[in-house]
Amino acid sequence: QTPVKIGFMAELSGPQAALGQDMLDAFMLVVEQNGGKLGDVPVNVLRRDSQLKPEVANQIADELIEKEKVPIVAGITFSNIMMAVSKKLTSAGVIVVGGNAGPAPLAGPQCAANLFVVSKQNDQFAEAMGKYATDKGYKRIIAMTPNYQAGKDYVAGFKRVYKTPLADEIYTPLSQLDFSAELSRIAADKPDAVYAFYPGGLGVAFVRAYQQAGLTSKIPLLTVSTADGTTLPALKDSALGVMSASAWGPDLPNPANQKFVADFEAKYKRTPSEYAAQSYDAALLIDSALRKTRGGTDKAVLQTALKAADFKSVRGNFSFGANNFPVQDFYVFEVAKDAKGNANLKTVSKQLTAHKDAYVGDCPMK
Amino acid sequence: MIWSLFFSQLLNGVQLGMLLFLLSAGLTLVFGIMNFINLAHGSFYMLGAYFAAAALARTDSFLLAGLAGIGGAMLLAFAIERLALRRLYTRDHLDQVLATLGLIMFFNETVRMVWGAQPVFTAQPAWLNGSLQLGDFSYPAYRLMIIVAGLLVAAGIHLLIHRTRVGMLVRASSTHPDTVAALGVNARLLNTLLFAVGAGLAALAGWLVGPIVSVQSGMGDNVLILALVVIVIGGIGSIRGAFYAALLVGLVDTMGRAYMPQITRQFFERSVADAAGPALASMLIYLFMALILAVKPAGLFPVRR
Amino acid sequence: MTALLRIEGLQAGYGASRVLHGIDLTVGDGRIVTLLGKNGMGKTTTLKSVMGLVPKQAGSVQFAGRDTTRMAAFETARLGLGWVPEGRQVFPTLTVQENLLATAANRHGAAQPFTLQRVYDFFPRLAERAGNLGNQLSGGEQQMLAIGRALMTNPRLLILDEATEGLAPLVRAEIWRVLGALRATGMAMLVVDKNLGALMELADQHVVLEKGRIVWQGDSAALQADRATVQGHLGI
Amino acid sequence: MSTPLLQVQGLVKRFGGLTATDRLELSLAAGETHALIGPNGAGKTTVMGQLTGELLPDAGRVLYDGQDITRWPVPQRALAGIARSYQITQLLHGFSVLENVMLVVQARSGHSFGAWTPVHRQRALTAPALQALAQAGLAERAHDDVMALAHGEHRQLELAMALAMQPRLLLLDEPLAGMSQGESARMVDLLQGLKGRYTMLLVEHDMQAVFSLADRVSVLVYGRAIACGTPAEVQADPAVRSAYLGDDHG
Amino acid sequence: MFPESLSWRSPRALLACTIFLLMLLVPLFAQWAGSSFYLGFATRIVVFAIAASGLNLVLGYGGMVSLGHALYVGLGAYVVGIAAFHGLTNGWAQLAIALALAAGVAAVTGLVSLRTRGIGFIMITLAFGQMFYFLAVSLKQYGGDDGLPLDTRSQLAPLPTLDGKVTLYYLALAVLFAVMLLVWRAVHSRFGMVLRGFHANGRRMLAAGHPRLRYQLTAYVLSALVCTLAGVLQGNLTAFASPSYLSWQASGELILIVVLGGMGTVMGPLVGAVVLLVLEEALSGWTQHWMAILGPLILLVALVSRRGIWGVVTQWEKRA
Ligand SMILES: Nc1ncnc2c1ncn2[C@@H]1O[C@H](COP(=O)(O)OP(=O)(O)OP(=O)(O)O)[C@@H](O)[C@H]1O
Ligand SMILES: Nc1ncnc2c1ncn2[C@@H]1O[C@H](COP(=O)(O)OP(=O)(O)OP(=O)(O)O)[C@@H](O)[C@H]1O
Ligand SMILES: [Mg+2]
Ligand SMILES: [Mg+2]
Repeated sequence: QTPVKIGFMAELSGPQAALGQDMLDAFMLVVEQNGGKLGDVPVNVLRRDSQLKPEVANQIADELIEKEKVPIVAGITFSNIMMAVSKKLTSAGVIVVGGNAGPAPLAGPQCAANLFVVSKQNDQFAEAMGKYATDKGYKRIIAMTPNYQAGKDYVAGFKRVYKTPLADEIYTPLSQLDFSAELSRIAADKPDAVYAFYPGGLGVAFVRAYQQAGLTSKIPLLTVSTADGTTLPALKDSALGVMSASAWGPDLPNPANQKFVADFEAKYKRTPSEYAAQSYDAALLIDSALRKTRGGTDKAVLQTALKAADFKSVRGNFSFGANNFPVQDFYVFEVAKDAKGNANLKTVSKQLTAHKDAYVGDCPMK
Repeated sequence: MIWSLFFSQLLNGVQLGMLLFLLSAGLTLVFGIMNFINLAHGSFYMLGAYFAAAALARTDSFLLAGLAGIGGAMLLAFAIERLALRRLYTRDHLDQVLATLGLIMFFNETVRMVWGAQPVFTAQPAWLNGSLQLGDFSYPAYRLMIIVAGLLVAAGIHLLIHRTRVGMLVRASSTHPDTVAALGVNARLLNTLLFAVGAGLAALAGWLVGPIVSVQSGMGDNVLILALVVIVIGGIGSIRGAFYAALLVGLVDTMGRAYMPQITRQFFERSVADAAGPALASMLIYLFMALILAVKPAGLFPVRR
Repeated sequence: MTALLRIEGLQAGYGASRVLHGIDLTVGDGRIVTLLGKNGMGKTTTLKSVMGLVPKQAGSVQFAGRDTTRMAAFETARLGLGWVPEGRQVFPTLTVQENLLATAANRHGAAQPFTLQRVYDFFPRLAERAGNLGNQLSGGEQQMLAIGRALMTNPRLLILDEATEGLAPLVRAEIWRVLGALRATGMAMLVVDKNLGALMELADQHVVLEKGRIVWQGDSAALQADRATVQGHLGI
Repeated sequence: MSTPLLQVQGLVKRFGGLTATDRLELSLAAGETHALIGPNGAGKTTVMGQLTGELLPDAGRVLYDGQDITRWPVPQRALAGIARSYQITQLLHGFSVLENVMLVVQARSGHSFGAWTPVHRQRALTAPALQALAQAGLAERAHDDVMALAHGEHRQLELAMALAMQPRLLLLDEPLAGMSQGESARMVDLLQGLKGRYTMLLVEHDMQAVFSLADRVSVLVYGRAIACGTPAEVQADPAVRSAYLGDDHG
Repeated sequence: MFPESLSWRSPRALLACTIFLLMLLVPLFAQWAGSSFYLGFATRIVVFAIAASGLNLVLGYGGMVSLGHALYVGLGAYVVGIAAFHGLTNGWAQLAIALALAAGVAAVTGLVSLRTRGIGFIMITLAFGQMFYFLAVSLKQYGGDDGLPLDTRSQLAPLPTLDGKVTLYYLALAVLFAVMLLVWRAVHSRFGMVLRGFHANGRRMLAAGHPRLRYQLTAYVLSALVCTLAGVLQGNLTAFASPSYLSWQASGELILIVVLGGMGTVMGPLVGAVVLLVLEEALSGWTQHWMAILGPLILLVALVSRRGIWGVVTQWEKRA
């Protein structure tokens, strides 16, 4: 039986490399555990580094479509890469199984039958944190994110749930790794809390700067995708007390998750991140679908198989909404010492249950 | 309150300026004296950071790490100058650009091979954790240390250039290399050493920023552009120029990031301002440079020839 | 009398173009030899290739018994050649004092080496300008500085290229006086100049170049006798 | 006598410390050949530079054909008929001898952004260029690369380029410098031929040539004219003898 | 800086013709290889070659090193993207807007930049490039950092739609040949001679009566327009406009192509683009760490040859 080709496009170099690497590792974990197979059919995973450059991603897409003729493309860490390639891939009949990026347009008007996002819609973590901030009754909150689409989505999502107008919104260039100026502004402004989104390497620089500026103790830091498995190993105790909203945490008490965390730590000697978890689920999803189709890659059949989402998610309850974006629960975690004395995410509370994203209505698919 | 904020922003600007100065000093020396465009200067910054990070992981000593970072970069620079770059001194600037671009690629990729794609993180020494209370605002001790280091190096270079034999020779050979040689001084060796020192300064900067930003492949590229901006504004070959220009650029950039958004909000409605503000802030130093060059094409402190 | 500098069959030039077509000359210890010739005849080129500033295409150069043919400029200089280049070439961004100190040395343990003080004694004007930058000096002062700078390296052979060019008569006289005094201290010199009169008093031996070849040589007496031909060569 | 073609009034130029041109007064009648002599560094080339506009004087005026051109830009002066040959030859390397001259001709023949027809097919450019080369005795080297020329030929080319501008005022900075006797003899004859047809300001260290060519001679020392007169007068002037010619000169 | 001689039978001319021929045959090859990927790749090479040829005009012949020319490539791409975004898909109209805009921008920035020389010029052009880069980043409604996807390509009636890869390729190739022909003729024309003259010896050119700014500015604008053309094609090729098209790295890559191929030669930019992009593609297909190989190669070229790859050909021909 000829192996099924799966294109895996992720950011494997530069400041954001950690995310892509986690996604790749988790994905490969599943493949290797099944002896190089998914759904009992051998798969050939073509890993590609988009370098976080749209035009590079574009060329990779061309290559995967025309040269490699892959039926499935997985991975895709960042929204801007997703936006640059999703249309090209889907209209070429390739099935996209997004492992992280879930930009609003693709959940709404531009949704496609062969575009699946296993992770979440970008706004959803933010919505969870917005709910938490509301419950806490914070009055003055400053939002701070990198100046790119995902950053803006995360602020939008937060504001959708947290109704009080934000005290301020700070957008920093994506390449900026020094936040002294902005943090001084915050220190002087003294808000009730700071809401921030800085993925990967940015997150390390940011949280550390926040702690060095002596703010962690004074002003609660509410984050999404900032203090997680990719950054905690580097942040260590400097992240203690940071709040983080997500659909997944290492201590979620479902068996699939306990197996995942154990296997991942065993193989890679580090705690997995939510990116790893999502990508792990993506692999499981593809596994389930291919098992249904017996390795058949006929688009229509495979789509229905995927849509069924017939697999045990490490995030517990999981199903696809009309727009092929997940319907799932969301939690808020706090960075605290775990049993081994390492700084790690500890569940604080479940904020949203079986939560749909805000754009499913705009999606023509029903 | 407004003032204490302004003050700490000022400090932030100075601190960025000092880093830029450390970077530009070497660049401007090499460029001004050997008339050599070394785009790979940013690579030595990166290598310094990596070497330091590696050493820190082994020794846990911040200072030893610095020693390793600077020393390693200098040795490497020495070798490369001997093997390849010195052949390019008398050549067209574009050949130099081509060659050093090649070096950048090589170094960026090699560190990726050795240390992996993920950023390497280095912690700041415990004795510099926490922040100092200055009046009614506090400032991270580590950043203060960077400022101090920058000032010390500036003073050191100034003394070296203006008070010592070597400095005299360096200045002399910047205008009349042949005459210097004909008077019994090995100008070539002088060049090699100068090149190494330049690299060392870049590495020093790399070592110092390690704990603030994440150490990663390609971290030198954008910084290099900033350094070029600085030396052009300051006047190529002028250490003094580099110092003031670095401070200016640091302040302009920081102040822009700090106040541009509010300023833009005065003029545009919120959503437009939130988009325009950061962009304008990032544009600011380039606007600044364009203005200065348009008025003083030779920079603020042109070196007399 | 031993030969301090011996040049044999020296050929040199710039890139493809050859300027010198076989120069032979010798400078004895403590002797003074002049190079004469019109513009562009190769005087400077001769001096430069002796210094190692212009590549030698053929021939050999020995200084103080050492073969300097392949040496780099700074190595040659360290053997004890004092270089006073054409067009002064003082360091514009250094003060007078720094100009003198930057390359100062006493590599051959001269009995009473040149010090700042001694140079200032020779050129009182420089003492007055000690704090000025090189490019703030008048032409004459720059020339004095260039000579003083060379003296500070305590050379055994002083090489002067057009040391009196463009100098007001008084300054010129000053320089000739200094060179006379140096001669008294037994300093050997290789001098390029246009000022025949002064040279004839100063020098022991004269060499006339034309298009990179030696067309006449002899001592001052011979020059006096043969003046017409020489002047012809010099295009006067 | 008609108004002079060129008048220099109280010209001053300083470089940092030294005064390269010091309250210089100078005047050239149309058709005159005027020699400017003086020790190296006296400021002769600097004067030339101020006449062509490459250097701007710190004080004083330059009158050309009655107009004050002190602040005119270089090209404007060139087109007005002031041509210069350089002491340190300024040639266009990487071009052929002919192309060097053609570029000069082109400037005179009005600006054109013609970006299609190759210049070599434009007789309007080649013809005058070849003529100028012939005049300077370089016709047979027309198609060689300038690098291939000997030092003296470089000087001839310098002159050819100056002539190709069809100037009224010709500024020659040491046209004989570094020329062998044969070459300089030829150059002197050539200049003799031009004498009278152009107004010439000649800077030269070769006294024979100067005294045979010049109608009048000005002597520059430290940027100041210490004497001005016929060759005979100047040769006799004791100040000049001591300052430049030297007492032993005869 | 020597432009190619006009002789046809010289080895160089023959080599050039072979290259052209091969480029004409690329679509057939793609057919045979059964993958239109190679076609897209070849188009990318051609687009880069066009932009590089534009840059070569000022850099190679004019001696003005601009580190900001990616600005015009990006500008071309964005005009196509934004026009399409607002429903204007007529390629000719887009072209007109792009060229007009580029001419305006180039005229203004050029006027300021040309006050400086050498490294000053490099940096001030970089500055303008960066300004427009950050401008593009801040265009929120046009995607900001995410860039702007292009859902309908330019319609250049009567030409067939550019969605056909072959059409796009041949269009780009035609533009490239046109540009190269123009450059080839221009550098031997009056205009080109003056431009090169100022590169060789500005002082003499001024003394001869040539006004510097007039010519250099014209050349600068001209090269900007060529790069804009490349940008329009780029936008249609990737169906995307991204700020990264304007980044200084992109400008640097253009310089790299020109110098590598041989600056001041008509063929240089094309050769440079082919060699660089093919090497990139081949090496990156072979190992993830291809840059560690490409870098030293580039260094080597810089050390051994003074006029890039095409320069080596020229030297070799001179000796032969
Ligand atoms: N850097 C150079 N490149 C090419 N040719 C040169 C160079 N320097 C000098 N020449 C040529 O070499 C020849 C000799 O020059 P040199 O300077 O030795 O003459 P010189 O005798 O010193 O004349 P002067 O009395 O003017 O100093 C001249 O024809 C000159 O044009
Ligand atoms: N750009 C400059 N900067 C500083 N000083 C200069 C400059 N150009 C010339 N000088 C000085 O001005 C004086 C006059 O120079 P100039 O070249 O006019 O002399 P000259 O009479 O032409 O000498 P020569 O006979 O050697 O040509 C010299 O002392 C020279 O050093
Ligand atoms: Mg000489
Ligand atoms: Mg002169």
